[in-house]
Amino acid sequence: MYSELITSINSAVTNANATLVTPGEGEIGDSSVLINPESVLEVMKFLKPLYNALQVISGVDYTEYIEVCYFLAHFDPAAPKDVMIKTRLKDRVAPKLDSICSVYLAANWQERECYDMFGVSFNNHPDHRRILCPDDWEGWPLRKDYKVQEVYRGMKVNPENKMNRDDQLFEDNKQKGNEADLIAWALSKGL
Amino acid sequence: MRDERLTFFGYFRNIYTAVKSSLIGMWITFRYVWGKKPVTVEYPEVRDVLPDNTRSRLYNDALNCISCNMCAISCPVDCIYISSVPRPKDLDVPKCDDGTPKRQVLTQYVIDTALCCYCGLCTVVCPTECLTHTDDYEYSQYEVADMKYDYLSDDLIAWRDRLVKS
Amino acid sequence: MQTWDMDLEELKEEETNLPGTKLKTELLTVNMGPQHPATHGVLRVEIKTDSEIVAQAIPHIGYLHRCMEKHCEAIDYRGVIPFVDRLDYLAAMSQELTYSMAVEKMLGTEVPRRALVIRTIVSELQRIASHLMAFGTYALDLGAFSPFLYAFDEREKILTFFEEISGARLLYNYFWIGGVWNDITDRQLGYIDNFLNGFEKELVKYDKLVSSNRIFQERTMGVGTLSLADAHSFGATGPVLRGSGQAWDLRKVDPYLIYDELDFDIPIGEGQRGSELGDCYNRYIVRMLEMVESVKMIRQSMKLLEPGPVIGKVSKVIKVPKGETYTRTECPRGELGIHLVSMGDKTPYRLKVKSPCFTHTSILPHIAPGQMIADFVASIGSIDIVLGEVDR
Amino acid sequence: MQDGIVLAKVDELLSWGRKNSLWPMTFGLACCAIEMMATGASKYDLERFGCGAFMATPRRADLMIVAGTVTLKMATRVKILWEQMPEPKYVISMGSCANKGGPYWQHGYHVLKGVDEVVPVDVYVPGCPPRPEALIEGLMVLQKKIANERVLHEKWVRNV
Repeated sequence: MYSELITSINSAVTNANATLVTPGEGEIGDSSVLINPESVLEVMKFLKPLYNALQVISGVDYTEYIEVCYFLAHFDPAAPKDVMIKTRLKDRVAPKLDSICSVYLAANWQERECYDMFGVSFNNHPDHRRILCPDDWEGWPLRKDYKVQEVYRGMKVNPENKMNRDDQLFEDNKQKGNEADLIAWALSKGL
Repeated sequence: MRDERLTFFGYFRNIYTAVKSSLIGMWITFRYVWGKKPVTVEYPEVRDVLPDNTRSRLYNDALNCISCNMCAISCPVDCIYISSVPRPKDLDVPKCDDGTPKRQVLTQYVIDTALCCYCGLCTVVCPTECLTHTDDYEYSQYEVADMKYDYLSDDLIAWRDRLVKS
Repeated sequence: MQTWDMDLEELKEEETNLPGTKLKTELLTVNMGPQHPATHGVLRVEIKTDSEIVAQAIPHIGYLHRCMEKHCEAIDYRGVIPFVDRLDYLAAMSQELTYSMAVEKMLGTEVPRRALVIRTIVSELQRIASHLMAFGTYALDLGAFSPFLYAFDEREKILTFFEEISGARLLYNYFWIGGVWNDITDRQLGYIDNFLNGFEKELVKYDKLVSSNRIFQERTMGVGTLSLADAHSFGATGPVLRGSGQAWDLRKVDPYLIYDELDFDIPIGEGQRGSELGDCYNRYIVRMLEMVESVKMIRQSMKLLEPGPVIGKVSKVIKVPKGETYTRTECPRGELGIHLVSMGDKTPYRLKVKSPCFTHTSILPHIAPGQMIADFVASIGSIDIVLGEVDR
Repeated sequence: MQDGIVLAKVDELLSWGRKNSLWPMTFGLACCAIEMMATGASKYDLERFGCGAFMATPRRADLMIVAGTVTLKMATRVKILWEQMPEPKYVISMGSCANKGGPYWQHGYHVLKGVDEVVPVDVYVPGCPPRPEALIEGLMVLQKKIANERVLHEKWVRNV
């Protein structure tokens, strides 16, 4: 489906390493184009005339690597088309990518969101801050190994008295008497 | 903000169109004085008739519950807490209204209404249809702890006669 | 300035030279929001003003970040629907539609014909309800109170219908994976028909009351102009893109549901009534014209309604095969996309929501410079954002 | 000073005045705010209870209706807004999210688990979102609470 696109990317951008990712056996869904993380900026510059809009940058944490997906679309009713460009970052400690703000204006906020949620930092980003979480937030929330901080500015994130334990009341009941008493109590109510 | 050179007549034409179109709008609003039926529902005295499938306060008819845990599993916010013990073998197994045997003794059925998102997924999966949404929405509380309903307490079992639709 | 805001303390005052003079001026920082009646929720905009003119506007979002994407990774596929509802709470049905379409695409579920038609009717009604809200609050932002009351009056009629079919007034959980929850009865169809007849007259009234009002036109025409190239580059969709003059509508371009059988036009901004292409008035008028088209579509699809089942065959425990998909639909505020990654579990591995409002909010810093603050309010209102969707 | 019949009657008058002119603050956070607006609009008309004058600033408001999810980023602002309101002030927590975190209590790393963590709440209105009638009922419950307040008694008799 994207074979022509892949050949043209590979011929236009050296070292792009564009390959097709298709759903394997027993899998389902859309296919996409995987590229080398170092050449994101050049590929996007090449794709800009073909696809005039960047829809979304979405990160996925696959535990071994973090995948960043770019959804490009061409907003032209005569020839609508779209493509999913992916890149994989092996480094989980300080993943880095080139910012594509200079190519697509939409990338500014999308990249900030990706940084906020996954900790992927973008080189040459004009406004590299967190966007959804507060600036002094700790951790990258959408990573799979995320542990929420306990206190934020004096407010408990998960206060003990608000967290329901599903057997809490049952335990309270149990303390009142043994199991036989509990059954007798329940039976007396006609249960 | 429109950048136009205003002529002498254009200035007055602007005023004229502004006044005219505003007067049209005022006339539309003025016509509401008569001939229109008031839409306000005077709530405490008059109430809207709610449809049958309205999703408000949950009620579990504990006497018909077979402790199957389906509602607790399907609840997307985990606000239903059930515990039960197997019924002792020397006792005979009672049945629900629709004939399903109750093999477990229900010892706890608690819903934290302060967390409930009223999505209705729990009432759909209930096999004996003992868990229902009532059309009662008036239960504001002074304390948040009062919103945790223990459906085995005496006063809530007494609701049965009032709330369960036959 | 009040010093209580933590983020502002760190900002340094910028000094600029006015062109052509030797006088030194300082930009004044005005903080708008998070509690502000005209920001449609909890948007905070930090505005650097040169007297009354906005020099720079920096939106700060995240005051309603409810961690919905994190939640979805822990809930089964059916349980996600109530959470998707709460994204864009003004158009909950449209959000459900996108999500259930994404899951159905992965599962390969066949949705019955009657369910498709009902979905079309309901999502178009939802579009009307959402645009009515946009219309009412926009007029309220610009100082007219009565359109707000009229719009809510009509909106309540739609909500009454939604409540009858789904049981809730605002967040419905009505579109299920594989179909819809309840069927529509003939009496309810008659109710919609009745409503549409009255609503067409109301639309004429809104046109007289607001759209052709000279004061309203002066407040919106030529304000917040967004060129088509910028709209593309920002990835703008929906009424914002169409207001800039391009007839891009997924219902026409990539038809889903039964839109390919319906006859409708795509209203675009053409500089109506002497406005400038891509300004607030165009975006507003696109919404008003879309309501007319929606009325047409609902009338046509009601004729296509045939008896049949409303929910397809879906297994009791939904397990989506491994893979990923990106599904998008045309929501009232623009294109909503859902990137769903599944690892073959009962829960989604990752659910990313591409919200149109997030994209549109990022346009604000671009169109703000050079406006009056009062016009900036008009700009915020015209892109019609819902903060629940911006922050997710 | 003794608690006499005159003081009791003056107290009644004061709380009658207070309960019938509660001015809420325009403070919408999320989904519940839409239902709050619907309550103020034509069909339900909050003005019938003397409560329809939505004030844009906390300094003129008596009542804060916390309508929607309070996130940690917003919580500091909620507290500041509440502090800016003049006495007597009342808080209605509207909807599940403001009551106890609502659907987001479990994995909501950025959601405050109930607005009562930062401000004292007088009435909790259940629902997600509550129907407009439920909000009006919550308001009437609050009015009942205010009617039982002994303003001068609290001030002069108990503190002496």
